Amino acid sequence: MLKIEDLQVYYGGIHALKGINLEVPENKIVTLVGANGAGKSTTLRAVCNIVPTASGRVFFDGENITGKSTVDITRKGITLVPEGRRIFANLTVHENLLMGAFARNDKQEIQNDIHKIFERFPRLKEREKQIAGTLSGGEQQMLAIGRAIMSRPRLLMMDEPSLGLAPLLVKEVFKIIRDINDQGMTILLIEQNATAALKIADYGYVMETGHIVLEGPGRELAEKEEVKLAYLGKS
Amino acid sequence: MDIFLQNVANSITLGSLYALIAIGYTMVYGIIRLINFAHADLLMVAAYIAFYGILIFTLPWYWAFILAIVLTTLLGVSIEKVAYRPLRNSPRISVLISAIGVSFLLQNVAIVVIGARPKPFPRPEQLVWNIKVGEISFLSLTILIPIITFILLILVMFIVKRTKMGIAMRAVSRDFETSSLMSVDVNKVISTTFVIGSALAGVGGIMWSMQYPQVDPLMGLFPGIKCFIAAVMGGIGSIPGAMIGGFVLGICEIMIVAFLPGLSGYRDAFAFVILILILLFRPGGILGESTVEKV
Amino acid sequence: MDDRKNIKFILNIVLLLIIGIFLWWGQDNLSAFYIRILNLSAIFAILGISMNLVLGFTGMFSLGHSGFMCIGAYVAAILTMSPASKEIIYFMEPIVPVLAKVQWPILPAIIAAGIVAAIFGFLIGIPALRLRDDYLAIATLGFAEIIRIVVTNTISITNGSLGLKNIPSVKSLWVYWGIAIITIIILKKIINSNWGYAFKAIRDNEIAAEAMGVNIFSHKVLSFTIGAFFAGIAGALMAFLITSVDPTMFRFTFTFQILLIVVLGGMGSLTGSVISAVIITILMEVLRVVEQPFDLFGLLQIPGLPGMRMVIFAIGLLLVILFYRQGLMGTREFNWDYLLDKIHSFKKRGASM
Amino acid sequence: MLSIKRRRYVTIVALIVALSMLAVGCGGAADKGADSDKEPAADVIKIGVYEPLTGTNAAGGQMTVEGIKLANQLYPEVLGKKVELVVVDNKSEKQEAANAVERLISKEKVNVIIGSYGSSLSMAGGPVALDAKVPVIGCSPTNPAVTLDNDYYFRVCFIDPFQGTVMSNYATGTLGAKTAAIIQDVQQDYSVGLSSYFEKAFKATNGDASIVAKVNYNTGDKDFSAQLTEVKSKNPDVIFAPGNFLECGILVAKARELGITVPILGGDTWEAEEFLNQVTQYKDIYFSTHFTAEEPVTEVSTTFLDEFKKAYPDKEVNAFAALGFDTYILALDAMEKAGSADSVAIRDALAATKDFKGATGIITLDENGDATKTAVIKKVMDGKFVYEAKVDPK
Repeated sequence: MLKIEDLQVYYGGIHALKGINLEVPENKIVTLVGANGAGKSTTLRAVCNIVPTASGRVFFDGENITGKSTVDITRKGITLVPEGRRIFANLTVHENLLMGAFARNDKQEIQNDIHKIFERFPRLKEREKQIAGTLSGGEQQMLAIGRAIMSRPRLLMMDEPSLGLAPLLVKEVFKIIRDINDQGMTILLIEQNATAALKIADYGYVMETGHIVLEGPGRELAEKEEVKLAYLGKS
Repeated sequence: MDIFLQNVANSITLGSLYALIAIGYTMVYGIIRLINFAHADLLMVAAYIAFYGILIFTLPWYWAFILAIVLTTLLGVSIEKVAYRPLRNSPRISVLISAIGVSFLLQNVAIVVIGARPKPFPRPEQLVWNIKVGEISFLSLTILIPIITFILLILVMFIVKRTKMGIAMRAVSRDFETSSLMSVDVNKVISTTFVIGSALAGVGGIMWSMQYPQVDPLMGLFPGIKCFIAAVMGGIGSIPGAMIGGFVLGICEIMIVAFLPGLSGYRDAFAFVILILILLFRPGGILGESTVEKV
Repeated sequence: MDDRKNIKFILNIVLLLIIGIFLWWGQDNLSAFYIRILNLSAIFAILGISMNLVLGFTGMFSLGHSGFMCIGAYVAAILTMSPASKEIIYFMEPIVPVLAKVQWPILPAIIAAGIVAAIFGFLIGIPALRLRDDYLAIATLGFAEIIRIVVTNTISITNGSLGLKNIPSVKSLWVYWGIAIITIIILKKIINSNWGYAFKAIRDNEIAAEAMGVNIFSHKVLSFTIGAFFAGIAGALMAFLITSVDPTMFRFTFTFQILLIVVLGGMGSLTGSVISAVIITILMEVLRVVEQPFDLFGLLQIPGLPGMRMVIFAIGLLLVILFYRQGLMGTREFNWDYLLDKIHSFKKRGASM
Repeated sequence: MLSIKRRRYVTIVALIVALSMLAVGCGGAADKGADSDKEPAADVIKIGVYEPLTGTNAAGGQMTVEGIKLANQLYPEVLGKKVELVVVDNKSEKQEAANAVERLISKEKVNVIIGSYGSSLSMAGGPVALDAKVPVIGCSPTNPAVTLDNDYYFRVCFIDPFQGTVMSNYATGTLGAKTAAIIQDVQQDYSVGLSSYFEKAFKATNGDASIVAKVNYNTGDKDFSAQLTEVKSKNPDVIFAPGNFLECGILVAKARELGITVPILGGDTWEAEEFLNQVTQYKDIYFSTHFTAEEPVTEVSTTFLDEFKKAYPDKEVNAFAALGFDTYILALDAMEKAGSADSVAIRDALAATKDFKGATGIITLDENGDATKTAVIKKVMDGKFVYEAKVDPK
């Protein structure tokens, strides 16, 4: 579904991505793990054209979307849950969800979807009229995911959804990701928490300073010695 | 008592004018965090278009006013496209300098094209007449302007609070990048903001020049600064705040002259003192929460 | 490298000598008009670099320069006017007795003007510099206006809106350019000192600067105060150049002219500000042509367009900020190393050919 | 990387080229100036004019220049030579005014200078002219300080003390006022000056308590309702409100709107279309000025009137044009009396001016260089400025 070919990105003088090749098949969870600064976020941001690509191509459903505007790309069905949640803190929970559905015009369906999201996250329902900035970290993460789902994406990209959450919440987040995937959404997940990510992923890539150094099915990758050593914190 | 009521009438007139213009300021500032110095000059442009519409093209006043508002809106949107949009990712100082540059340019082009000499603004008789209640006398505008201000306030509040575009505006004001990830065309949203802001400037310019019927190229300078102060007082970015700030500033200015005539020379200084005190001690303004960004 | 140092030292001396010779020649051979324009450019150069210190080097958008100039001009004027003049000129309300008999020589008055302006800069800076960006801009603009309004209303000190006249006239190129050059040297020294590095660190990234142990607030106040000091000096020089002052001279629109100089010259370049101050002051006069009516081959009479000069400057400002933001010099300075490197590489290339 | 360096290089080269062009340009212009000065000096006499054509004082400056140009068309020659006018804008700014005068003297080599509307602008230009020993004739700067300590500054208008006193006498004498209120623009020397002389004279005749209110505003203000309400509450017999026509137009109209019916008095700046347009439907508005079309004082007045109507058919005759006209013919007269275009000789001739017949009246210059002459009082009536009275100097 998503195919990245030889993607290169520069940040000023820094060569951040040095030729990334990656594929996300339909209905799968693919994860991209690696240390801080390996270029994981940059990859996602380059897919959405938030950072400009120097060379390489990005295909979505076989269509070349390299260099298209962020709005065009997201309208095609790609949504990114950015790192640090980035919910609209000055909007209410309800309005945040509406923003997720900005590209859609089917009012009735939007209402239904909001209803579904409240079913999935009852805590959000309680805080529906509350300003999103007053939510707790976990609630904000739920909201960010809910907001992303509201656009009915075909590919959902998530940037460190477990960052800064209590272990119990981390577990819940991963469970939600599984659930969403089970309902037929394709997911590209970025995580520093490689153990958990690889556990739920169908396929995984390991990044190191702008390169992909390893790839393979999730569980297999999690077993590899070098991955364990480098990222899984085996003592 | 008469004197006091007269002063109340005076305060309402001045305050509602400030409020009307301050709403436009706060709209633009609220979304892109830019003191749109050119806003003040849009007042002047609107006044001149209405002036020429009535006197040279002999349009009925309502057509002239509509024309003025439409053209001012177009100008405001083009200014954003040409002078602010290219600087979207630049330091804020650059955008601010650009805004000053635009303001500078509009004023001087007006001087060259129209001439520096002021012209009397034709007041439509249907809108402006004198009202006398006992010893108090005021213009019909004293009633008209607050009504218009209030209607526009409700309208703008409705747009911002209730419509999809309004929600998008508030989202954009918080976070350009995430908004665009939600398929929001940030440029379009900002343009829409400028449409509303400039149209408000258009209305403000016309109302201002009916109340003080004289147009000149630098006429926007003082209301521009005063109304910005009003917007800050009310909590910049907050639309009802701008309204309240406008009224509070108007009332204070009138009352300081009324009760302390000896200090009337310090009237403008007083406005600035309020501004500075608010910036320092309550940067969120009267209504706003304390939202000055931390480093 | 020692060689290089010596060469640079000699070059600096030579440059100063050339400037000195030019001033010495100019004083006797240039017409009063050119001398006046050159003197005015010196004042604008001081204003430009002192604003640049605040805006370009420390990254604080202050629009209060005209206020400090106003203070400087009034201090210098009141200190140097003769008691007799004061008696005649303060005809609305007599001057306060303390100031009535004062008559200082020019140079101490200029320094006093700077110091008083700096004190005000310090006092204003402490509250104002807690603000940033546009809030700072609007607050400093407010302070400048407050200063001007207070000056207008304290008649027994400033003579209010009637202004002051019969201020001693100073015409010598030496004074204006001498002070301008001293200002340039002092500011260059400051910028290349630890203070200067701290300023630039604050401009580039406050968090990083703080992490490096720079006391952000005190350095901001320092930079602001130094800026005010030199603005005060420029105000004093303005008083001596025009020999009369009144509060309307120092409207905030004046600050925009200085801003123009700083932006065109390049925010963060002292030499840029000096060059653009000179160019803009001269252009201001040269461009009078576009405001004068003129005949086109006797066929068409194009009427004069008063105000056209300012349109040109406004367009210039916009073009620079939109398309060539670094201005004339960016953050670069004119420096010998660059020149010497050029010569060196040129020689090398010549040798290798 | 290389391209950046090259661009830097190009910038510097461009800069040097621009600078040298500028230098050459200026130099060239200077040479030309010098040439045209040496050669045609034989048949051209230059009169410099510095007036505010832009900025806050633009209207006054423009009216004055119209009068000067008219005089120049009528009398294009003196001493058998052609007179060339050099008009420069001083932007209503002091440093520009000083530059303008310096430019006129040392670049344009004018023999005599006219200007400027706005006393503070004249005070900026004055010392420059004094240094260069080129005489300046002021058309309408009424602040006494303009000619003070300056032997080279003259003016054809009367000064603030006279004007303030005239209005005070008119208020007490003709209008029978016992109390007065003053509304002044604290940022304007003109307004403050006139107010203080009015106050002095009025108190002298009517007692210290006769000024019942004195309120201030600032240049650029548009809202005067609070000041006027304050004045209204004190019920004065007259209001004296000298100032810019810009603010005063709105102020006076507002006073009437607020139901203040007592006479409102002002100074000579009010004689401008801009002011009249604002107050056209009101009455009992009086001001002092320099000139009236209805009672021509001299035969020169008649000439001026006729010619002005011919030259500017759609414009109202005004005092500033008349004063501009007078400065020009006075300059010519001085040259003829001096028999030369030498600046110092012109100054001496000017200083000796006595009973000169100008469009605005008979002008005698006193030891300060100030004109002692008749003031005219006009009022607004039926949408026009109408002659009301004449007040002779004492």
